[in-house]
Amino acid sequence: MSSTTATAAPPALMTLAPDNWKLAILVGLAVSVIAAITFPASVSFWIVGAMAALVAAAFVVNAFRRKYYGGLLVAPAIAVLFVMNIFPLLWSLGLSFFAYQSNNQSIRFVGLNNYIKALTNDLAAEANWNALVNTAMFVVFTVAAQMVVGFLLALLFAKQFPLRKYLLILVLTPMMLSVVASGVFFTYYYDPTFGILSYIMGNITGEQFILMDNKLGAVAGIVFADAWMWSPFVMLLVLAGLVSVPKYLYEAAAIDRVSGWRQFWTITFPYIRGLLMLALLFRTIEAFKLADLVILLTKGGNDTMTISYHLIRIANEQNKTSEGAAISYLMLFMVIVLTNLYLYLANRRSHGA
Amino acid sequence: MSTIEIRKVTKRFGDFTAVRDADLSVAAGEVVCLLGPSGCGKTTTLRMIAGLERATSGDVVIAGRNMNELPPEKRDIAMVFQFYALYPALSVGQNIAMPLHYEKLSKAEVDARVIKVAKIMHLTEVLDRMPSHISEGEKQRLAVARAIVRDPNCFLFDEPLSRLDVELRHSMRGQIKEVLTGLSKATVIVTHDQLEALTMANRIAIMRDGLIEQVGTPHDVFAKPANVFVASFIGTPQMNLVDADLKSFDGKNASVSLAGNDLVIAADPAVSRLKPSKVTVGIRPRAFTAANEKAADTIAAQAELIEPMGAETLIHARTAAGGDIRVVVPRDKRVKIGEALHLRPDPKQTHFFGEDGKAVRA
Amino acid sequence: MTVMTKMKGFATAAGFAATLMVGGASIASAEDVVLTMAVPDWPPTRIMKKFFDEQYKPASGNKVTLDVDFIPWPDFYTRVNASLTSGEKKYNFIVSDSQWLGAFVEGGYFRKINDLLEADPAFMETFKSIHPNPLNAYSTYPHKSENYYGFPQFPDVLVNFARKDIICHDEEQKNFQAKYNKKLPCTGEELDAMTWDDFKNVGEFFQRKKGDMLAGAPAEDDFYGIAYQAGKGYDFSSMQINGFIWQMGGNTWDETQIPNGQAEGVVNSPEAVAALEKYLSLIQYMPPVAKTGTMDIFKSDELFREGKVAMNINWIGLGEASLDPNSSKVSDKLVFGQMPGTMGADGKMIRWSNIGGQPFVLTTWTTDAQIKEAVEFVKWWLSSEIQHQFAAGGGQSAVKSVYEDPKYVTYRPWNRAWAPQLDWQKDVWHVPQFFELLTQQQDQFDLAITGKQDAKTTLDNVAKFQQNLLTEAGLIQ
Amino acid sequence: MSSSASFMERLGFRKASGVGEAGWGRTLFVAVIAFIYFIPVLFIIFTAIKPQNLALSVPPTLSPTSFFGLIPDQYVFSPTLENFGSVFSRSMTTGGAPEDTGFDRYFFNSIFISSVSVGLALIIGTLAAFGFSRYPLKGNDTYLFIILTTRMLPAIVVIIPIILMFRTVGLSGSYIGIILLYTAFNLAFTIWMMKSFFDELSLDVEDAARIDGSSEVKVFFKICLPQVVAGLAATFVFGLILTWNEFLFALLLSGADTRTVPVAMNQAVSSGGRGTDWTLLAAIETLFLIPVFLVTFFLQNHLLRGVTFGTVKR
Repeated sequence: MSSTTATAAPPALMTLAPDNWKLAILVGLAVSVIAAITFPASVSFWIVGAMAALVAAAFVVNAFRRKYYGGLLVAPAIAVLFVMNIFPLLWSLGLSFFAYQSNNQSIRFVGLNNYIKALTNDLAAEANWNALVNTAMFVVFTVAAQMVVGFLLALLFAKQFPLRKYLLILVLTPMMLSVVASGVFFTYYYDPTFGILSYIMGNITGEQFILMDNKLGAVAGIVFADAWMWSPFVMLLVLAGLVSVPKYLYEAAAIDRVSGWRQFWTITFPYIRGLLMLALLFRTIEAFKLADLVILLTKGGNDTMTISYHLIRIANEQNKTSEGAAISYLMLFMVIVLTNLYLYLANRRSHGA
Repeated sequence: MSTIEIRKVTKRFGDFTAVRDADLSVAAGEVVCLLGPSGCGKTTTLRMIAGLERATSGDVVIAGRNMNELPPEKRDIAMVFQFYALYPALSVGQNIAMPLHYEKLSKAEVDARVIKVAKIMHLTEVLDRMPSHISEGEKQRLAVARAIVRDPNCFLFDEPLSRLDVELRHSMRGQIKEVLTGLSKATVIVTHDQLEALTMANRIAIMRDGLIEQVGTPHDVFAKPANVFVASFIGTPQMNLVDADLKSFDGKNASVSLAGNDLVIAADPAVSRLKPSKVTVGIRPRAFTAANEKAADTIAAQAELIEPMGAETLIHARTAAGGDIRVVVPRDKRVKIGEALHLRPDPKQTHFFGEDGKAVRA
Repeated sequence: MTVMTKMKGFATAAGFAATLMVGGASIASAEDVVLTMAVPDWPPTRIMKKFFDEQYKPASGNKVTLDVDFIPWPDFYTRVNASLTSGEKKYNFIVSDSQWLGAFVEGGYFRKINDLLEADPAFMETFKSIHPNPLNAYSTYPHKSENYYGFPQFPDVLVNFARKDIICHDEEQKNFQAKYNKKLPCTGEELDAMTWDDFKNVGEFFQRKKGDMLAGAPAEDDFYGIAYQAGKGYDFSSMQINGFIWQMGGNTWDETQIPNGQAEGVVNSPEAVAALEKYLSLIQYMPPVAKTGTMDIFKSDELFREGKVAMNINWIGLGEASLDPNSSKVSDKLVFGQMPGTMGADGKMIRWSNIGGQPFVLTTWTTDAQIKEAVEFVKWWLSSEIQHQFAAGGGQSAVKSVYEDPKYVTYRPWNRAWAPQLDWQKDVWHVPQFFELLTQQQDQFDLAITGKQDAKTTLDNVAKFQQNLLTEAGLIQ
Repeated sequence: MSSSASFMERLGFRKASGVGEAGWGRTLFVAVIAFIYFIPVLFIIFTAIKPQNLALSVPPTLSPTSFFGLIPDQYVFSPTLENFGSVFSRSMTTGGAPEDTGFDRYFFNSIFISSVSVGLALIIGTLAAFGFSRYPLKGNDTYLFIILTTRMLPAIVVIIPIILMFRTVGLSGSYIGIILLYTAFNLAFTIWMMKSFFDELSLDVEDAARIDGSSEVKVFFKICLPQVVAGLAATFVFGLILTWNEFLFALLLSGADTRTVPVAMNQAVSSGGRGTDWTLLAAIETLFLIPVFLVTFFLQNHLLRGVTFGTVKR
């Protein structure tokens, strides 16, 4: 883009040249399709791979000859992402249009049936819907809890004070724990016989205390554990915003006798809004995937089944691969809509400001 | 009454003493400039007055009240920051209105005052813009507008003009002075620019290394510098400070050996306090007249470098002892490089400084 | 360089890589045989590997290596399932839960071994020396057919773990007698004779608050009489509930009756409902964690080892930890009995229980050379000598000559209850739909256990789901 | 009055010396809250040094010392380091001799795989971010969003194709495979993060360097990269924390030799034919926490500065 000194005109479509990527795509597509039809998967896999490499090489040579440095710089990342992420994603997207169970090697094209089943089948749809409602609940509660706790923690650390560095690392530690270990230990904390929570509550009230025997308690237990683990993430982002506010603005506000509340909204908040949005975005994406804590703490009992755990059951335990793929693409669609909404709001606000 | 007084104020950061035993009082309606090179402690002094820093010891008294224990918001002051400290998320108008929220005025009243101030500071056109979308001069005016929109105990300015270009700076100096004159508040302006200080201040406090070296009217600090530092700091081109041996003083004329010349020159009677010893003689570049030939009261030197400055010409001249003397002569006085000069200092503008660097004056 | 020459280049590179791959797979020559095995990581499999390394001398003279991938238990299924269904073809041997047989046989992953048995009479003889109940459970698909797939790795049954110091205490004995007009069981034989009603009495009798007298001293913590599995995870309630249902005259969906066996009307028969009600009625006497739906086999074991309950029904496979003083506060106070039964109308005890344990199976991509060595290995594994050593080291054996040997009961305190229990073990479905059946049933049982719906609704829901699913799959007509 | 420091002040409890700074009073307040927040972690660490038979004691034992009688004896346990030894060597069969558990290997694997893959993601991702920032393509934002999308899908959905792909290419169980996968896994975040850093840099300096005849390569390495060091550090820490604890891919794609700690850790969750071995699990987790804790601690300053620099004026 920046270098407009293109050294060579692009080759004509039918010229055999190493930088003719258009031709490479055509040849690659044609050969791949033929190979996929005529050869068994184990052979065609290699042919398709070789074709992909051919197209990639043509792109690189083309970019190099014409000094499209942007393309050259982005190419390795795109290659890795394509092979490790996008290709499997497309694969499972493809599978979602077939009737396919991974432990039963027959495969049959069924179009949108899996999606229709996920949305309308009286048994499947109800389970999906239920898991979805629970997931929405967890997204709202865990993300809200993380934002609030993370924010308050960040406020604590916003000012410079002695030993701040050492206290900060203590608060950051929960997010470094592996989910398995912290989840398993939370089952211990919540255990009615051995756990600390019931021990303390029992000593205070004199009654036996069981946290997880009802939906409210189970949800609270999961939300607490999740918020405890991931609030530090939000804190870190918010804190970064807070420390970036120039000190003289607060001094000016002190001189101008601006109230604390107004100070927050007019000075602090504009500085952390972008980071808050980023935290919100990443935590929402993660909250949609909430499964491991649920598996460890309740196994989905007390009506805490989430869509992601539901998916693990369908795709892993029951091997209903294509059904799982369909559900996960429905879920992906929702996440994309939601994150775009965030991004739209974030951009609108920052342009308005 | 809008006054400021600081008594024996000291500020230490760890081992470093930023301000030592500073005393200063500013009367109502008076503008005092804190002037000094960077790192001299002038901004720290200002921030202690504002309450942004706590004095390690000493008292800060504003409007007759001891303010040591009070945070900035309780001191009722207005301040203009070096980087303006404009609230980036608020429009120009909202910025001006910020200090008014404390007073819980009606919206109409707030608007009226904002518009009034905006008119004074020529900001009416840009009231709805964001600070990032206005010019540097407008930003500066906005910072002042925010300070004068209310009626505080005093005004504090921290290097208010340092970010403006020369031309803007010139016109803003006038504007600020005009505005301040109408307000009759005690005002402290921190600056490193002596022209700014000389033009805007009623009095100037010159600081160095945490100490206030001299406080006085612009005339005083120029005409009667208290010590070598002040003498060298005030005035452009810089005063000539020449090491000399005081040989004798007869109560009227001093006989000195200076830059390879033996010189007899009328001096302040107080010079009698000095024993024959090393002294420093200070002569402003404009205090020389060129004599045609060598005399008892002239210094011989050779023109080495000639810098035309428009109305005047600056000559760097080399004395016999190898020292450098700056001389300003009128434009019409033609001097050639290499020309021998006989410079006669004006005794009234010749200052004697003792070995301790202090001016010797009656 | 033209496109064509470049393509050639790519093709060569790809071919080269492919050669490497193929070469990599066929490195094992006739003399060097590697058997790769996926097993859960726990003592019974560790000991198998140890015996192999220390003692196994292949008759063929080949150098045989057993390459064992020890996978932590909680992730075992996920890992094995992904490996099999992705076509990774990594393992020759896999330890499998008996119920997974259908799913993986239908997928073409588990190798049928009838031909191997027929080709090798010695192998057949060894194979037939296994007790028919475990053999059916671990090896047959369809269930109880003549199609064989697996060999017992660690056979397992539910037994009654009890604390002598509590139940044999004079004071408690006296009070129990006074209250129920029945002797509080104390010895192994007395435990064997228990019915679920007796079990319930124990539960009711030993519910003590912290500070109440317990076996002559004030209890340090709340104490409970009984525990058994009542968890939502995996099969951690079905395995117990099935026993209740079978004992009380109900049935689960019977896959040997395909295609005529129904789910509706069978699964939710009045007998089955009564059995589930009985199961549920005992939960109130158990430690409070049962109310949360997370009292799985590990939690009840933990509670027992920490001395919080008097009796616990659990798998033998979890027994070693109870005997180890490092992990058990009750290691020197133990007595074991058979799982309680139900008194029939004729005064005879009715006993059924769901079998546990795991077989290991051969996979279909195992080469002939590997199969030859694999058969030798299995014969060696099931030989009397190794099975004895295995039992002495903490394993269990389903080989008749081994468990009938008088030495057998001396290996572990629960072995007294082992042989008789083998006679009344049954297994649930082996059909490919196993996991769907199980998860739905576990979800429903969990709702009942945590008090959200009654037994009738629960079994009606289960029956309806099974009827639908199995009809759709063509297993019910 | 003002000039004489009070007793409390001399102790350090002075009032803030300016806006934006706080004294020891704040330290005390934050210390209490940080400690409360840290308790669940502290409990895990204490469990790691508990004798095995006290892991589930009621009442729970809370501290290895009574703090001069401050904590009643019933809550105190005597610390032991035995559990750390069992992480690396313990009896794996009933009554058998202690044997090597392979955890030294697992720790090496975790450190090796995480650091290489996060480092690789940093290299590739930074290049790409620079590309996206300086040579924007048509529909740049769309590409960036698609890249982000790769993080939105639950891993279980893409795992089957990846296993098959790895098997076909011969990567299953190899270091290269899992490292490449983690690299991809970290790329989205790295690109997003680093792009916002590059967007912030002043283009004037780069143009000046170009006018002075610096090549594009030199501009990147000599001008741009030094300015985003804080961002690189922050991205590295975030990537490391996520990769360090990744479980599902590690479970399904690592072989016995390339297994990482989070997978092996589950040995202790249902170990040796019983439920959770609490002290062993705690010991593994405590050891496992140390490297990532240290890295975070030493890069902490960059962490804050890095995040700020990159995203604030997006």
